[in-house]
Amino acid sequence: MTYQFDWSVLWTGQSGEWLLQGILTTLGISTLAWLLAAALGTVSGALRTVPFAPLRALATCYVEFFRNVPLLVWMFFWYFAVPPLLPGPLQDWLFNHGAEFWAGMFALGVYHGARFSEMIRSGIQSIPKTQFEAALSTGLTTAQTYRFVIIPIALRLIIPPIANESLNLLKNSSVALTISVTELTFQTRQIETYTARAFEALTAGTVIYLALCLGIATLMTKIERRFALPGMIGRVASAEH
Amino acid sequence: TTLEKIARTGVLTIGARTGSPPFAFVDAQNQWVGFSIDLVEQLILPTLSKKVGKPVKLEKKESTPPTRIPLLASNAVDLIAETMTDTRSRRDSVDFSLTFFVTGAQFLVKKGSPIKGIKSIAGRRVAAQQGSTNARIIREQAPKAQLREFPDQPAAFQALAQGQVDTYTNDGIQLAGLKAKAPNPRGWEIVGDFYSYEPYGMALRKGDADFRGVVNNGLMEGIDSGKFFDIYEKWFGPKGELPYPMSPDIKKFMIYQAVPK
Amino acid sequence: MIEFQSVNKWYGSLHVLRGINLRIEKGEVVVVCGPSGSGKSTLIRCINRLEPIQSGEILIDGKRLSDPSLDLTALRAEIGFVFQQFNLYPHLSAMENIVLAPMKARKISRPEAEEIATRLLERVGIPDKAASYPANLSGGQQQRVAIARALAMQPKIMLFDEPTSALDPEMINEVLEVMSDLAGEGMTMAVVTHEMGFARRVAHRILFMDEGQIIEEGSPQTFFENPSSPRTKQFLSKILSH
Amino acid sequence: MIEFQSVNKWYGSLHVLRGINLRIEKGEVVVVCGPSGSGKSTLIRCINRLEPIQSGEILIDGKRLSDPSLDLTALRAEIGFVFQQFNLYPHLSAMENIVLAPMKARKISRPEAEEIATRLLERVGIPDKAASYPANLSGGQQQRVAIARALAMQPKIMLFDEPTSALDPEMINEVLEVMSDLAGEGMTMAVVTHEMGFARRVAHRILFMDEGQIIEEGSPQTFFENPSSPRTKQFLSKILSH
Amino acid sequence: MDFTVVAKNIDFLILQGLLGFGNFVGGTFRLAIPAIVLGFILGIFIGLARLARTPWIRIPAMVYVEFFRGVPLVMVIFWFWFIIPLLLRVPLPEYGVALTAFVVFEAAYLGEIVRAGIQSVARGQAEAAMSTGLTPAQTMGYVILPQALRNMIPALVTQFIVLFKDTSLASIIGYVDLTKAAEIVNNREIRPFELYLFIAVVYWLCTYSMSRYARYLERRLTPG
Ligand SMILES: Nc1ncnc2c1ncn2[C@@H]1O[C@H](COP(=O)(O)OP(=O)(O)OP(=O)(O)O)[C@@H](O)[C@H]1O
Ligand SMILES: Nc1ncnc2c1ncn2[C@@H]1O[C@H](COP(=O)(O)OP(=O)(O)OP(=O)(O)O)[C@@H](O)[C@H]1O
Ligand SMILES: [Mg+2]
Ligand SMILES: [Mg+2]
Repeated sequence: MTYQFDWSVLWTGQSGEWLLQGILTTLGISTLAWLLAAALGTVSGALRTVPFAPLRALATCYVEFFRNVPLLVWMFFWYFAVPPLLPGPLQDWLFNHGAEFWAGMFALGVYHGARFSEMIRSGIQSIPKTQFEAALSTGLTTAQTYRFVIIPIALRLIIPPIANESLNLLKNSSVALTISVTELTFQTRQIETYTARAFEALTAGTVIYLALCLGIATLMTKIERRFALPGMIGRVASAEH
Repeated sequence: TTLEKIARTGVLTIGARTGSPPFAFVDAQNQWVGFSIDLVEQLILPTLSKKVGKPVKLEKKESTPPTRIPLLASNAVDLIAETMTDTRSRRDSVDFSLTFFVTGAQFLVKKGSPIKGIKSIAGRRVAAQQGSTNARIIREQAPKAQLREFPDQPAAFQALAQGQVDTYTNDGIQLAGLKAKAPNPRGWEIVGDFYSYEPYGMALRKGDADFRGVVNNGLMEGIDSGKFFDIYEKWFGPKGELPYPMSPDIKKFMIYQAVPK
Repeated sequence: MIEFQSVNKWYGSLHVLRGINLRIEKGEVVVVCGPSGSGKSTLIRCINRLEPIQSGEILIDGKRLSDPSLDLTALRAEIGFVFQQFNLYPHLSAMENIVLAPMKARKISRPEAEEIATRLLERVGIPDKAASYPANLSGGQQQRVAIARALAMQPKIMLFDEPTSALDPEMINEVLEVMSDLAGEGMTMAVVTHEMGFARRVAHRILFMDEGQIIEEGSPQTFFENPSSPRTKQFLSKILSH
Repeated sequence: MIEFQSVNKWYGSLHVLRGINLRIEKGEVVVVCGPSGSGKSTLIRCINRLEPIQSGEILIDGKRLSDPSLDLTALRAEIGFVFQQFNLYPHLSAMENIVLAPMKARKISRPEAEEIATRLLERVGIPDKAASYPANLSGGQQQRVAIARALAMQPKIMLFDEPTSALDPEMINEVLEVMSDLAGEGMTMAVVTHEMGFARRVAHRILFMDEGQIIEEGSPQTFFENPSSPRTKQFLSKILSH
Repeated sequence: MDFTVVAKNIDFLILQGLLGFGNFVGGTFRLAIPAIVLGFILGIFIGLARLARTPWIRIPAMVYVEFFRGVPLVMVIFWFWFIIPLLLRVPLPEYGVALTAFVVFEAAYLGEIVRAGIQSVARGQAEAAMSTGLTPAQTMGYVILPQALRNMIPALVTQFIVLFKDTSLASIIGYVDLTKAAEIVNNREIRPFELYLFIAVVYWLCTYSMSRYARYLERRLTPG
């Protein structure tokens, strides 16, 4: 027998609604997780370059610990292991307000924060040390130097690798289905359950992910152009190292 | 056709799960065994060998709810022998053998829970298995329940044990399996009437009547000879993996399925 | 003004400054030269404590750099530093490069800071480049912005570490001229350079360093015409011959 | 030997070489100077076709570079090129840097290639550095290895692009000496440099470029003492004054 | 917490899950190592193709990279597992499918790493090599790639670590890697905490020692 494709399953019944809801959940969890990851990554990435050893060690621990264990494991950790540690009322509130969503968001954000951190660190370290000294010697404090000079330059240098990693974050949000977050992959499976049409559902999933990723990649390229350091466009490729 | 392929290769490939005891699971010796595997091995294989005129070997691949239909469609497996409910919408894509097991959905709760059945779950957090028919029915019949879907049993059970959800719904037999395995079986209760009818059948490629005939004949001969019930006893009897005696009604149903020669 | 008292510095086991004693008076222009690796950069980098020292003492206007209660940031604001590699902030325009420190460290308002910056850009001869980004400036122009940036904090002392050695030959003079003007206005300056023409014309004193020590010190005249150490002679012969 | 016939080259809309006509004879040493961005590097990079040209013709020993049947790799083997930034292979020792091309391009056996390399290292004055990696050599030593590497292919022509401008002042002479020796032995050389002492002593002819054109050309004597174009005069005054 | 469940099943988890010896097709290492090696080889070609001057080499390589970086790996595995047999009308072995999917998918990422690595080598290096008479291929082989490789090590290792963890996604087609092995045991024993904690530690030990080794390698390969 050959498989008879029936694409109508993607728009008949509730499929369309499910897919839309899946896209929204995927975008929602990814956006929040991205913000968390960016904040954690920037802070810990910057801390990993400061001269004060205990702070550096703290940031290093964070990175090494979180990025070396599979995301799936972190999902379980934030969903199953963390809530029992919270005070009772908060626990109840969480369980009634999408604990799985927040756990998934934390898992993604903290995990990718560790990976962002690495990129930000190498971005900062690719800035010549004398740049830092130049800022200090005009009378800026260390904090101001980071705030106005080092981090703005580093951020521009690392936009391309960060863009890449952001796409990974988006794609990795699908792992959240293991803790019952109803994101896009979850919804394609849902369609499959209801219609027994696996190929159609998966094709829809693939195409939507591809479209989301390409859309974001295009956006990122625009941002990259906009924020590229004048005269340094060609150099950024090496910022990963 | 499937029969030609089996005749050519001498191999029957089935899709089974690794984690739904006692239907198909990996035991403590790391062997892949179970009720549905035994059915294929002891009932269907001999009939099949006779039919193609040479001994047929059994090969197993893992199938899960999202992969089982594609596995069939792509010829990777010839027969799905797992806890797959025979439904009308699935019959659009695949064909089913005779029903080899019957159960219905119930609820697993902590002892003393106010949940007594599908009528009392409004506003409650209910865990179900992703891709299962149960999740679908809950959605339709109890739209007020907060449904959470997990990809595998242990995750759902964990959520229940930790209080993330108030109850876990699945086919009664699966809940019984889970309860028996739980660290503290007495702390759990299976409640409610069957709110769904879940006949398990073996799935095969659509439109392959000859092969389906062989599979069904195998099962019917097993029922006729009583071997089917022996195998059931082995897994679900008092000394089996999961004690779950067959009710007289179901036994009658099985016998009636075996049409006369 | 600046005083080194038996200063020693090591990088690991490498002894880069060996018992340096030195006084630079207010308004004095001192040129430091010497072979590569002799410790010239290290010497002037110690002045605003970009490098810590292991023994001895450095005093700026009588304040000890080792004093734990010293406000290092405020001190650095008083000392301008110009690097060989310019080190302009690549993401900011020339104007923004200059106003950043006055605004953030001195809390001067933007219009005021921009007024100062405009004046400084004029002074270094590139009033029209305020809006340009570093990547679009020639090396000489970049270095002049860097000087303006340092001057914007109205420092009492200016330090230069080989400010012209990354420049194209034609552009060297532009920068040297700005530096000569500064010296003419009475700025206290310490300059690491091999531009002997500049040293001869502008310096009050020339130091020659080798292996972490100041082995020759004197007015330009005696330095060029009558160096006492054979090492200095050898060095001068090499760099003046081509 | 080398001949440019109305060569034009653009980078996008930037016209970097404008109708260059030039002949360099066998054994001739030509020095090219001029302001930054005037096209000096581009000019000599075209000779071994590191840069393509858009119109005109370049001939090496009568062979046209535009000829599609030309074996470019073989041609390049005959032309040694020494870069401002040395460009030694950082992952190979000095010896391996030198023997790589003879072994791979000329298929010379390793012992033979090493013998040649040893001789060349002696000739550039660093026979003891064979086993060192570039990172452990001073700039002057690196540049001498780079020259030895180019010479190992026994080129007929040597091209130098500002070979000393990335060097410390003391090390410049080491490299200039090696180059003078080469010139003395009759090597055909085109050298971009601002070392006017070297130009005066070694060059047969000096070219002055500005904005993609050769605007002055002559023997060192007439060039320095009697330049005809005002642009040349201005340039010379700037680079000779410091 | 009761770690006897780990002790009881440690042979299955390690031998079957991590190394791939046992009744099931599986093994994290058995998939990850060939996948990175083959993926890297393919990645070199893709990276080079992306740098090619001819558009009809460069553009397909670009499309390839953009496509596979835009699709979740699970989807790729799924497609290889179901669609290819459907088209070729022959069932493929799990291991072959999983390996092919990983190689094809990873090659897109590794190709980008190779490209960045090559671009990180100063242009002057290529010019220096060509001007001593090396052919473009020799230049690439003896001068550019050895240097690029060193520059790539950190990114490569990061990618290898990702791949190493991603092998768990092959469980969708029944490939029994470490995560799947833990899942199988968990299905039987229902002790998720102990089991997942244990595999987290195993993963951590493997990946952390990899990144340590990479740092050592990087230092050793830095001449001087
Ligand atoms: N951060 C550092 N760590 C270790 N050694 C260093 C460091 N900075 C400089 N050195 C070493 O200290 C010595 C003096 O360096 P310094 O930069 O002061 O020399 P310099 O006279 O300025 O030389 P140049 O003319 O090359 O700039 C050199 O041997 C140098 O290698
Ligand atoms: N790859 C390139 N793409 C675009 N423009 C270039 C490129 N290389 C050089 N140019 C431009 O071509 C012009 C001539 O460059 P060239 O490097 O030949 O100058 P030069 O005389 O060697 O200058 P310098 O003394 O600074 O080395 C300059 O304006 C330069 O900016
Ligand atoms: Mg220095
Ligand atoms: Mg040049």
